[in-house]
Amino acid sequence: GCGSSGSSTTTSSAKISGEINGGGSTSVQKVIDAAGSEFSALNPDVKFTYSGTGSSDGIKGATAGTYSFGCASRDLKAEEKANLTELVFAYDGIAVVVNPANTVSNLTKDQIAKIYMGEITNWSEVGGADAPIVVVSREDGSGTRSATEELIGFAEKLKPDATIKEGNGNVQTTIAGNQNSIGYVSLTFVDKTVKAVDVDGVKATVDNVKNKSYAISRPFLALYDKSKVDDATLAFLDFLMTDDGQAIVQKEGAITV
Amino acid sequence: MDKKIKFNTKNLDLFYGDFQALKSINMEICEKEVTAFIGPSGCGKSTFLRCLNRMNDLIDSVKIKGEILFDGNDINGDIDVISLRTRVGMVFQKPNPFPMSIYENIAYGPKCQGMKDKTVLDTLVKESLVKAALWDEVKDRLNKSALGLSGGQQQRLCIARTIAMNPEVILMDEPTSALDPIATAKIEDLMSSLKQDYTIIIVTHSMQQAGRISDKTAFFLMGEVIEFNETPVIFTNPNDKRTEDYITGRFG
Amino acid sequence: MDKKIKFNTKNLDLFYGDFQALKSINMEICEKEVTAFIGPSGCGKSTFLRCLNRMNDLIDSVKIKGEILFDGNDINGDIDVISLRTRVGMVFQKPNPFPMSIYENIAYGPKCQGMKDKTVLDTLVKESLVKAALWDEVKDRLNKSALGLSGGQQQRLCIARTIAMNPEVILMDEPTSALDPIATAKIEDLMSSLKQDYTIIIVTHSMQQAGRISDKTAFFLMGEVIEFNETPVIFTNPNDKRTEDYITGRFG
Amino acid sequence: MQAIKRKKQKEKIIENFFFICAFVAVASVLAITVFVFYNGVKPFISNSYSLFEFLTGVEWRPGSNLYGIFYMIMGSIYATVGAILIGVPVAILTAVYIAEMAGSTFGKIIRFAVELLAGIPSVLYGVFGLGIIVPYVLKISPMAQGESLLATILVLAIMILPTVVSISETSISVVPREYREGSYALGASKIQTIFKVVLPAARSGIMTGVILGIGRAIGETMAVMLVCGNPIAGIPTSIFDQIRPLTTNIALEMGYASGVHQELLYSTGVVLFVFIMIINFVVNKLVKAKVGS
Amino acid sequence: MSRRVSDLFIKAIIYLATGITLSVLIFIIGFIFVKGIGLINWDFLSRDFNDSVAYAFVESSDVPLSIDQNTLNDKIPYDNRYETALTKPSYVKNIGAAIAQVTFKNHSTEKQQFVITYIEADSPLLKAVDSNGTKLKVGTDYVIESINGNDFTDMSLAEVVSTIGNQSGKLKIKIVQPGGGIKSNIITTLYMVLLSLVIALPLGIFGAIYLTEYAKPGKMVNVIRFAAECLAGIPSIIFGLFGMAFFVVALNFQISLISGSLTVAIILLPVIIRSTEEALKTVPMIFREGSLALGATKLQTIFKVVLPCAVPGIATAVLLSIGRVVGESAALLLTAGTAAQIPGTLFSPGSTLTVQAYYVAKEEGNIELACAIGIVIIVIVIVLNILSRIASDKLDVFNKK
Ligand SMILES: Nc1ncnc2c1ncn2[C@@H]1O[C@H](COP(=O)(O)OP(=O)(O)OP(=O)(O)O)[C@@H](O)[C@H]1O
Ligand SMILES: Nc1ncnc2c1ncn2[C@@H]1O[C@H](COP(=O)(O)OP(=O)(O)OP(=O)(O)O)[C@@H](O)[C@H]1O
Ligand SMILES: [Mg+2]
Ligand SMILES: [Mg+2]
Ligand SMILES: O=P([O-])([O-])[O-]
Repeated sequence: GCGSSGSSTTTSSAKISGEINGGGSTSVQKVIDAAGSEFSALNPDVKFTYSGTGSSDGIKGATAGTYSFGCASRDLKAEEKANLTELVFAYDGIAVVVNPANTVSNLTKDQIAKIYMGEITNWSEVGGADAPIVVVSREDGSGTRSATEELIGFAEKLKPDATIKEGNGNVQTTIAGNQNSIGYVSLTFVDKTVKAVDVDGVKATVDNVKNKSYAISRPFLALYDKSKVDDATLAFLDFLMTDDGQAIVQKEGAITV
Repeated sequence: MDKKIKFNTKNLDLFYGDFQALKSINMEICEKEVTAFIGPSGCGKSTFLRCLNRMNDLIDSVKIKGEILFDGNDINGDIDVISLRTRVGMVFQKPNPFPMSIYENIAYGPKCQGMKDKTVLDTLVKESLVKAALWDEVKDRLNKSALGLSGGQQQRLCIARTIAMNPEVILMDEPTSALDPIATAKIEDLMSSLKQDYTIIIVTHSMQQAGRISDKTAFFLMGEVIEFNETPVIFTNPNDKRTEDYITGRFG
Repeated sequence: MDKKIKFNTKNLDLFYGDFQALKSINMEICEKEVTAFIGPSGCGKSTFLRCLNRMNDLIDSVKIKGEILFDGNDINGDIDVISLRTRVGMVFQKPNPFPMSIYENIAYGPKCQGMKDKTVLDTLVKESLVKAALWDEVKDRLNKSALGLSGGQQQRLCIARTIAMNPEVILMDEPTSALDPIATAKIEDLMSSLKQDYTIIIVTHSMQQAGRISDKTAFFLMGEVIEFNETPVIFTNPNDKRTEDYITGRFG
Repeated sequence: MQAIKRKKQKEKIIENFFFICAFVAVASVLAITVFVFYNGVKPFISNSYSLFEFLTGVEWRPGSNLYGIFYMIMGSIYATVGAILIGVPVAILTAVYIAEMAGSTFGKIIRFAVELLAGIPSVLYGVFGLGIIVPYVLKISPMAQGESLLATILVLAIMILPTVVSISETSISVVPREYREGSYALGASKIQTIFKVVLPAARSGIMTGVILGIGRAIGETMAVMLVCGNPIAGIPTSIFDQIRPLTTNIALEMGYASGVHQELLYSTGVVLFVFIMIINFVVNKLVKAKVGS
Repeated sequence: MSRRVSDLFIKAIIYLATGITLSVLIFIIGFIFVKGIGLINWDFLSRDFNDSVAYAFVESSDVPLSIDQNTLNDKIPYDNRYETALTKPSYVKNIGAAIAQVTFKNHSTEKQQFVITYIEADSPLLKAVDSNGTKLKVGTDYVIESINGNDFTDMSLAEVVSTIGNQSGKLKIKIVQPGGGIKSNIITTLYMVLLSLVIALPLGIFGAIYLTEYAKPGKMVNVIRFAAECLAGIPSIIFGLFGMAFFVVALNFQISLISGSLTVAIILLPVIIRSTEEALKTVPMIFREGSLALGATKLQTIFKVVLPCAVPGIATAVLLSIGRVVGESAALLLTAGTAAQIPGTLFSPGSTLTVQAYYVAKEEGNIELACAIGIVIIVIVIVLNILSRIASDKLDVFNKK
């Protein structure tokens, strides 16, 4: 995806100016905000904003031109592709998390799938205490959810009484507040209030995602319509792909391409 | 005086906050008579009337000094205010029927006392309406809203409502000021007949009315009772110059 | 009749929706006289009065037939209603001063007409208050709210407010019914003096009042004018039995 | 004459200006209505989804092309009714206390506090619900999670308090003094006066408060979303079951949905709209019927 | 006797209900304060939400330290974001500033940073410019991240000091103005309140005047009233969708302050229209008649008598509206966005306090931060309430004695 040559690690090159307003996936907001901040420091005439409204909104906004570029945290569906150019600027691991008080610290993909489909309903079945499992999932359409469903293999088979929470933060708060719960969040969000379990014996770390030994990950996409995009936006997307840009990706906890 | 004294006030002072609205009122009101209070606006007639059934309790700023004896008992003392009010009924200047049916309006008081028997209530409602000379006009619409009555009818309804409580005293604050002459006549007739059974105290702006219906008249001025005497005396031969001035005003 | 005719109504019918409140009223009202309307409640006095300055325009359901000539012009015709109302002032039964200062209340009308000159306004306010016999009581508090005045003062303020417009006719709808005798006396005096300059039409429930102050009296009954004549004639020698019945009722 | 004409012209111009304001205001309000209906009715007209299945289905799986909202309708009804049953009596009694029993200073303080409650954004109610109510419900619940109909009802009941309290309080305090005096003069006690005369006289105002309260309960989204569980299927059978009210269904997925999925979210909005219309209509009729008698 | 008992019983229930209401209130406010108060300080109110990065261009020069080391140590600005103590600051001559190392922690990350703790009066930093030559503000508390391309990540304080000290001539310094505050959200909230009221109040009030004073009462007016009532119960996300389809896309206003305030204005309209109508209706007819009878025109009557009397009612509408704008999240999310910045123009996005609180609760699970924002919201609501009370008392001629 880098078509233009506005690459600007030094400020001495051609002046870039204008307004860039991006929007879409909330999972990418941390990374994009940091990159945008750096980019506008390098180019003081650029005004950068990003609105976290959801992956689908990012796709729609990019198509309609209301955003300079959109972001999604999942792959596009066929009907969404239209005229959009996709740029994978980072990857993100998804951690399966449980309450820190939970003794279970390793699950197989199959066990996770069965838990989410309602075939395993008690922690004792996977080596934990005798307690019912509270399954927490994300809202339909979330990039995090569709990636997880696909990679773990319970797409469209989520058990009917799973609790649905909006946003990584809410899932995390819920897991932290209920000893028997299980959920999944973007790796960039994991903190000490929850415990990430090993999947098939592999720890959920950036390195393991990078070397592909940890399987649950998804791309962060930037999307734009070639016919509508402006130079400043292109310059920004180019910057994202430079070493400096990728350094920021890494700093914010995502995985470089 | 051969009649029994119903109300007896001793050095009654009343303050609204700092403002003294009644000044050392001493008055003996006799049973089964009509007593009229007259006087210019703002002189304290309503205030005094409202003391007699402790309606002024509702106004926070009111402070009362002195005694009001009702059948010899201080009403501001130990007496239960609710039973005082059942014995001393009140009809207000502006007719104030409740927004309920005519029947419910009359049955309200007795029901509050715990009366539940439907047939007793029915009789009571009818009797009260008959006494208040309203029965014929409303007997077919007892379940209609009382707010649909004309002003005069509403006022008679309020009287009927009070009669239904079978009080010993009825206080009336300018009960005819909002009414036309025909309705006024009906209510005055009513008072004359009620006085057989009840003690009636009435505030009025109309000298004629006081003259026509009352046995005794008290003239109020600036919170004081200037003169209190048999009505004919007050109207023909007042003691006080101020009473005379007021009475002989050309107005009514 | 030697005086000029100010108002002349011809076959005036008025309907509130389906209900006919005025039935074929024919009346000639003369300049610089006091004309009184009497009659039992609901007979249409207020309704008729409100026709004369088109106050009934405000009520959607009203339909009017017939003619009302003011100085010979049909007021429901081409005439500008605003200028009609500046020429025909009105004082209502319940005093309704605006929630503004006393000064502003009086200056309201002239200001609405576009008068801005402060000194002219000052003089006008003073003159009107003097004419309404209120000046002495309020001259030190012109900038205080008019709502702080007593009922009688408020009513005189409303009259002053009307006088300030220098109208030709003043309509008064029971202007003293809310007042005590002293305030009533002041307002009656006022009317007698105003009649030098203005045509006054007054609705009243008080036969005495009509007798005291009016030159002509109209007796209304159920939407009809039963009798309209010189006041002494009406009160001593009425033509119609119904007028006599009403007049000789004991009430006032 | 000239002056009069000019005055009249000015009046006419300003009247037209008022009309334009009214028109714009009304048009924008109607535009929303039309917008929602247009988008919401589309999928049924173009036959991309069956209205019957939409209204009677009990499973919402956009990925499998299953869009049933019946269980959400039931959830919304239960939650609203529950919140009303708990919230309204508490609110009205509180209003009674403020208007009739509290001293004026204390009453003012409570009133101010209640108004403050109205100023707290609903997100924070949700956070409160998640942090306090959900864990408590979990303690008494036979289920494994605290997100439930009960938690939703409690959060909503709290949220309708300020609306109902303040409107009821206002309408109680404007009940004419004459009614109270009349009642006292007939020997009624304070409590009798309040319940037999004052409250019935304030009924219409209280009803307005209740309508607005119902509106808030039905329309509330952000707070509910955090405590209701939002399951993808299942008619609630106990107060400990999770529910997915119509509103949160819209808010949860609108940012992500496209195509038929999105249109059916609008349809959910239409159902809500119809819901509220019916309630308003019924309550209006009830109030009129009672007051008119 | 039985009446006494039942009265007592009912009284007890009333007290109970009031007790419940009050304790719920205290509980909620208490919850918000306990959770959030720890984060409230001046920095929280005065800083932007996001860190802002800039490259400062500086001419190095030798500036001697004019104070002794002890005074320098005292110049450490207290900041409770720093959970571990700062190291002693070291003075660097060629930029005329002292730098200390701190451990920066927030609820998900922990990192080492180098913070400027003291700047000499004639330090070249005070003359810093950006690449365009525009003046840049550099102050104490700013983080310094690299100099002439030398990144400080993983360096010790001594290394950093020597790296800086080794540079001369023209310096390019990467500085970070620390964020973590909600200044931009406060300002966006105020803008949003102001703008949406400016749009909705005249429309709503004048519209209501038309409906009550001019329009012939009938079916049409009733339908409008009914529609307005129904809209009060529609979740605001639907308004947000409309705003997005109409203002953002169709009118191409983008996700912006103006799209947001127009959308909120529509949410407010039913509330304002209904309350104003009620307020106008309670103005006694006798005032209107009095005014008309004095020859005033309808318009004069409305503006001079009716409206002033309706002020308290309209003020209530304004109050309700302010509360609604401040508390709105769903609709603004879709129309004004979540960008935590001060909107430069009407067409720039910005997030209000509530949107920010929603965002941090939902995305970061940061309940403390959401509650801290909640406290600010409550304070703003109280202040605006008091202000509009005062304003309405000033305007309220009706109850003035
Ligand atoms: N609630 C109150 N607070 C303060 N002052 C009051 C109150 N009620 C009445 N007053 C004052 O007390 C005085 C007596 O009032 P009261 O109502 O007893 O007069 P009144 O003789 O009944 O007059 P009217 O004939 O006009 O009804 C008046 O000066 C009045 O202004
Ligand atoms: N706005 C209205 N709509 C319908 N009917 C009305 C309206 N105003 C008055 N009426 C009816 O018209 C009749 C005449 O009313 P009007 O007010 O003129 O009586 P009035 O002679 O002034 O009585 P009062 O002495 O009681 O003031 C009454 O029967 C009244 O019920
Ligand atoms: Mg009185
Ligand atoms: Mg009349
Ligand atoms: O990144 P998501 O918000 O779409 O999960």
